[in-house]
Amino acid sequence: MLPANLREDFPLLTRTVRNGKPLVYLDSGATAQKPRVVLDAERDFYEAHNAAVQRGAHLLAEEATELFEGARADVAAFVGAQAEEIVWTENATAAINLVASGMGNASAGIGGDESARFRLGPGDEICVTETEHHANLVPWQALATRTGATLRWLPVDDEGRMILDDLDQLVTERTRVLAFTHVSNVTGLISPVQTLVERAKAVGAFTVLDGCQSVPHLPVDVRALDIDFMAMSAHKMLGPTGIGALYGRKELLDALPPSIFGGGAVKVVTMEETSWQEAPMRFEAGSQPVAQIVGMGAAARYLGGLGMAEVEAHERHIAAIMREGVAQIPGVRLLGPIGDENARDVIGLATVVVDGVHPHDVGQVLDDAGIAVRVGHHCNQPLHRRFGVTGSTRASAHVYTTEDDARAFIEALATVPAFFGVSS
Amino acid sequence: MLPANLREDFPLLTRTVRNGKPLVYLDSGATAQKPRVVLDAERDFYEAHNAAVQRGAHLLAEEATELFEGARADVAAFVGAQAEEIVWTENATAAINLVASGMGNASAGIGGDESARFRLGPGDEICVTETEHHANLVPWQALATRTGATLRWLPVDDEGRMILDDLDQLVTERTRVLAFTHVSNVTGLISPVQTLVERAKAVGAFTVLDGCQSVPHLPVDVRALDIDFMAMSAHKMLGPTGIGALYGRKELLDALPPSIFGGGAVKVVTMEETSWQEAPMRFEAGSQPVAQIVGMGAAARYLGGLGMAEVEAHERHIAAIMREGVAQIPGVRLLGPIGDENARDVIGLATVVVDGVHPHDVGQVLDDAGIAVRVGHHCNQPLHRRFGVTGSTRASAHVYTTEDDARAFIEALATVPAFFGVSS
Amino acid sequence: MSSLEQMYQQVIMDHAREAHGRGLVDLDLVQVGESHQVNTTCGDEIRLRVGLDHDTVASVTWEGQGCSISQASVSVLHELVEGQDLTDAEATMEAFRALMQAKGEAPDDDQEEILGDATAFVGVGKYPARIKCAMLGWMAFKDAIIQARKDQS
Amino acid sequence: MSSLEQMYQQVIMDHAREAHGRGLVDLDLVQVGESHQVNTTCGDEIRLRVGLDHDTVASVTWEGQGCSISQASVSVLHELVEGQDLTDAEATMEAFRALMQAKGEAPDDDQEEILGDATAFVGVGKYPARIKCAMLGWMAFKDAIIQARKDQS
Ligand SMILES: Cc1ncc(COP(=O)(O)O)c(C=O)c1O
Ligand SMILES: Cc1ncc(COP(=O)(O)O)c(C=O)c1O
Repeated sequence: MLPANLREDFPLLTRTVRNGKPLVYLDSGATAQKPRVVLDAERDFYEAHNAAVQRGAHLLAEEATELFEGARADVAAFVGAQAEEIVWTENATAAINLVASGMGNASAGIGGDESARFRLGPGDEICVTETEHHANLVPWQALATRTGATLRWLPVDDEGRMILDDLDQLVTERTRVLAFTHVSNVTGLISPVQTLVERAKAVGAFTVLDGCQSVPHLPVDVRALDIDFMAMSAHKMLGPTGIGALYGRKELLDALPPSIFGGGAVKVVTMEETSWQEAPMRFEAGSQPVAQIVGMGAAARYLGGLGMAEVEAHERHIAAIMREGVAQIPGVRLLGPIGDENARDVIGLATVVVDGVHPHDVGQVLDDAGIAVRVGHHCNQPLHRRFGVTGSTRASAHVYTTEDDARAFIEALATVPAFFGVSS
Repeated sequence: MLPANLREDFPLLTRTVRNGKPLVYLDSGATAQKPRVVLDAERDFYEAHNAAVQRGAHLLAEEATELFEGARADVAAFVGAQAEEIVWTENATAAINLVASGMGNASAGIGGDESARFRLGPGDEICVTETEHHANLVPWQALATRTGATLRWLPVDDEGRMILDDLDQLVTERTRVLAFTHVSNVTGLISPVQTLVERAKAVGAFTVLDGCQSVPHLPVDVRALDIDFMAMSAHKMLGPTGIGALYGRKELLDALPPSIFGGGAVKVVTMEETSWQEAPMRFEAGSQPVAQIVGMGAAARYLGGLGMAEVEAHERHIAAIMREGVAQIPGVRLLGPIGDENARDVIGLATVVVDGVHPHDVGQVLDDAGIAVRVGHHCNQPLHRRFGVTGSTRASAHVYTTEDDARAFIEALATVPAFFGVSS
Repeated sequence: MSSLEQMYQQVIMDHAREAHGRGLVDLDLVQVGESHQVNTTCGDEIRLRVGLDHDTVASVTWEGQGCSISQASVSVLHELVEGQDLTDAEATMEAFRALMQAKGEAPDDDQEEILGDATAFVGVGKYPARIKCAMLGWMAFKDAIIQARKDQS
Repeated sequence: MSSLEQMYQQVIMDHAREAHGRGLVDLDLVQVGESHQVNTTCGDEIRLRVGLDHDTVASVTWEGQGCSISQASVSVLHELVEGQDLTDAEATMEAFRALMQAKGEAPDDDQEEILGDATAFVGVGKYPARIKCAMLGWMAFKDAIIQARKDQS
C-alpha cells in the first residue's frame, strides 16, 4: 500500500478548476505532478549551490558537481544501472534521438574506427513496432533516410498487442536495431520484452527500449531486461520538466559518436579536429540542466522510497477500476485488451472512444467536471490508424490517483453520449 | 544606474564559503545566479499550472500553454524578434547544433525540396573564427565531416581581435555559413558584427551568431544586427538551467529540417513517413522544459526591467576596474586588449595568466579567499593555444557584481605570485 | 447556462449533426482554390474548395472530419460566405476571428449582424485549445481564396 | 595551518619546482608501456613510460605539464615506485588512491609508511576538483603498467 497521506506531498493537487471544482488530474501519462521534495531539491540547488559543474575549482562548483553526480548515481540505482551508464538528456525523445543520430553520424564517418559497429547502410534493417510513440518511430525513419537502411515493423492485433508470429521473419540477420516501447502510452499494454530481446540477441541487433511509460510505474531493471539502451523522462516520473536520461551499456556508449557537439564533451580540440571524452561526458555537451538533474535524482529517491512494487500494484488497481467502469458504459469503446483475463498486461490507464463523439468534445465535458484527461492521438497516429480512429480520450494514473478520481472519470464519461445526443 | 538594493533579489549571494568567508561570485560567465522572481516563476508553474502544453484540452493545459507561449513572446521581445522566430533548446550548444545538424540532415536528403538551400557538399565552405567557444566550432567540424565541405576560420591577433584583412579571401562565394561569437568568453571582446554580416550577405552565406556572452550583458536586437540565426542560454542571463533558445528568421526556420525527431513536431505520421509542422514547433520534439521556459521568460523580463543599457554600462565599469587592477600586478598577464583605448570593445570580464603559476593553483588561492572564478581553458582550447597557454583564470561579472567584488579579486590575485614563490 | 452549454449551443449541435457544404464539388469557374488544413493536436483535417466568379465567392465546399466545433464552424462558414462578394467575405472572416479572440465576450450589434449563426460560437473563445478547432475551416477558406486568386484555370 | 597551507605543503612546493623523473627515457627492457592522460578540465597532459624488469618497476619517466599538484604528484610517484616490485607498487597506488578519498583525514601509520613524501598530499583530498590533478600521473602509471605487461618487445 502507498502511504494514505501521500497526496499531501503534491501541492498542485489542491487546486480547483472550472467553477471552483476540485481538480481530478488524470493526465499523468502526459506529465506527472511533482512532490514537494522534488521542488525543494531544485530550489535549494539554486539558492545555495548553483554553479557550473565539473569545471570550476571553487567551493560552489564542487558542491554542484557532487549533487550532479549524486543524482546520476540515484537514477542509475533506480533502474539497476551503473552511474556511468546514465547520460542526461533533455527528455526521452532526445535520448532516443541520441542513439539514432549517433548511428547516423557513425555512418557518415564521424567517430572513427571504434564507431564502425554502429554504421548502417543499404541492406541493413531497423525494426520498430506499430504501437510506438512518434518519439520511437520518427528518429528511426530519419536514420533510414540518412543511411539507406530499411525500416520494418512488428504489426499489432485489434487489441494493440504485438503480433509475434512473424518475429523471425521481421527480425533477421539484416536487423541492426530493434526499438520498441516497454509500455504503450495508448493501450497501457506491457510489451513481451524478453521474447523481443532474445530474438534481437540471436541476430546481433541492438535493442532500444522506450521506458517512458514503464519506469514511472513499475520496477525496471536494465540488467534483468538485458537491453542495450533505454530512454526515460523525469517529468513522467514525478520529476522536473526539461530532463530525461538515456541508459546505455558502457562499452556501447564509449563507442557511439555524439550527435550534439560542444564544450564539456571533448578532450582535445584544435581548429581542425576534436577528440571526445568517454561516456557519459561525451554526450553531455554544453551546460547541463543541473537543477533539473538534481530534481530528477530526488524524484527517483522518492519513487524508490515508495517502493516500485507498491506503485505498480496501485497503478494496476486504478487502471482496473477505470477499465471495468468503462466497460459498463454503452457506446464507449476501450482501446487495448478487454476483459479481466486480457487486461493482466495493462497498467496505469484507460483510453476510450465514444461512438459518434469526437475526443475533443469528450474532453470538454470532462474538463467542465474538473477532470483533466488527454484527447487526440497522444503522439501515436499509426496505432490510432490501426484502430480505425483518428483520436481518443485517455485517463492515466499515477501514485496520487485515487479510486474516487477513477470513479469521477467513469461518472462524467457516462454523461457524454447523452449530452451529444448519441445515446443508443 | 542599477538599483542599489539589487543584490537582495539573489538569494545565493548571501552564502558564505570557505571558513565562513562571504562569497565573491566572479564566475557568471560560466553560469549566473538567479533572482527570486525567476525561481518563483518556476515554482509557481509547478505548484499551480503544471501540465503538458499545446495538447491537452483541460484548464491546466490551457494555463500552461499560455505561460509557455507568453515566455516565448517575452524572450522574442527581449532580442527584437517575432515570437515564432524563437525555438526552445536545452542550451545554446543545442541551438547551434540544431542549425548545423539541420543542414547536415538537409544534405542527407531529409526535408525534401524546401530544404535544398541548406544542402552542403564538397567545394562548399563553412567559416568560423579562431576565438570560438567549442560550442561554435565542433558542430561545424562535424558538419564538414558529414558533408565533405571545408572548414575555414578567421584568425585572431595577439590581443584576440579577429583579423579582417583577409576577410574577402576567407569568406567567398563558396562560403555557405559564417558562424561567429558576439562576445568572446575569454577576452570579453565584442566582435565586428556589422562587417562580418555585410560580407556574408554579399556572398550569400548564412550567418550564425553565438549570443551566449552578449545577450546577458548588452542590448541585442537581431533585426538591427541583421543576422540569420542566434544562440542564447538562459542560465547565463539570470534564468534557469536547462533552457536556451535559437533565434532564426522565420522563412529559414520553416525550411530547415529538424534534427531531433518526435512528438509535437510533426503533422502527419505514418509508419512509412512523416511531415513536419512549421517553425518553431517542428524543432520542439518531445515534452518541453516548460517550467524552465517560464523561468527564462521571467529572466528576460527582469533584465529588460533593469534596462540593458544600464546593464551594459555596469558590466563595462566592473570590467574596467578589474582590468586596470590586473595591469598593476607584476607578473600577471591579461588576455585580450590591454590599455584604455584598446579595451573599449571589452565587456564583463578579465582573464589572466600568472607567470609561472598554473591556473588551477591561482584558482585555489582565490577560492581560499572566498572568490569564485573559472580556471582552465573555458571550453576554448584553440584561442588559448593561440595565446601560447593551456589555461587561464577568468573573473566574470553580472548585474550583481560590485566594485568591492572586483577589488577583492585584484587583492587576492596580487598575493598569488608570492605564495608560489615566483615574485619577480 | 453553464459554460459548457454556452459552448455547445443548439445552433452548433445542429450544424455539427447536419453539416452544410460537405462534399467537394467540381467547379467550372475561372478561379478555383483549394486548401488542406490539419489540426496537429488531434489529427483532424479539412480540405476546402473555393470557386470565385469575378468578385463573388461562388462556391465553398469541403470534406474532412473533426470535432463538433470544427464541423459546425465550417458548416456555418459555408452558409455565411457562399454568395458573398470578396469584401464582405473578408469582413465575415475578420468578425469571426475577432469573436474567437473575445474570450467569451458577446459581440456588438454590428458584428452580430455580420456573424449571424456564427455568433453561437462565442463560448468557444473561452477555451484557447478549442479556438484552433473553430478556426480550422476558416484557415482553409482564407488560404483557398489566396490560391484561387493565383489561379487562372 | 590553513587548508590552503595544508594543501601546498613545502614537500609539494619543492617537488613542483623541481620535479623528478621528468623526461622520457629510451628503455632497453623486455616490457615497456606508455600512457597519455589528459585532464579535460584544464588541458593538462602527462605522458608516462614504465619499464618492467621481471617483477620490478625498473624505470618510470614522464613528460607533460600541469599545475603544481599534478607535477608534484607525478614527481613523488617516480620517487616512490621506481625500483619497487609490482606488488609493492600496487600497494603504493592503492594507498595513494585511499589518501585522495580520505577527505583530508590523516592516514594511519602503516599507510604513512607506504606513502612517504606522498603523505603531504593529504590536503588535496578536501578538494574534489583537485583530486583529478593529483591522480593524473597515477592514472597514467596504472595504465602504463597494463600496457607494459601486454608488451614483449
Ligand atoms: C561564447 C559561448 N558560447 C557558447 C557557450 C555554451 O553555452 P551553453 O553551455 O549554455 O550551451 C558558452 C558558455 O559556456 C559561451 O560562453
Ligand atoms: C511511450 C512514450 N514514448 C516517448 C514519449 C516522449 O517522452 P518526452 O516527451 O518526455 O520526450 C512519451 C511521452 O510523451 C511516451 O509516452
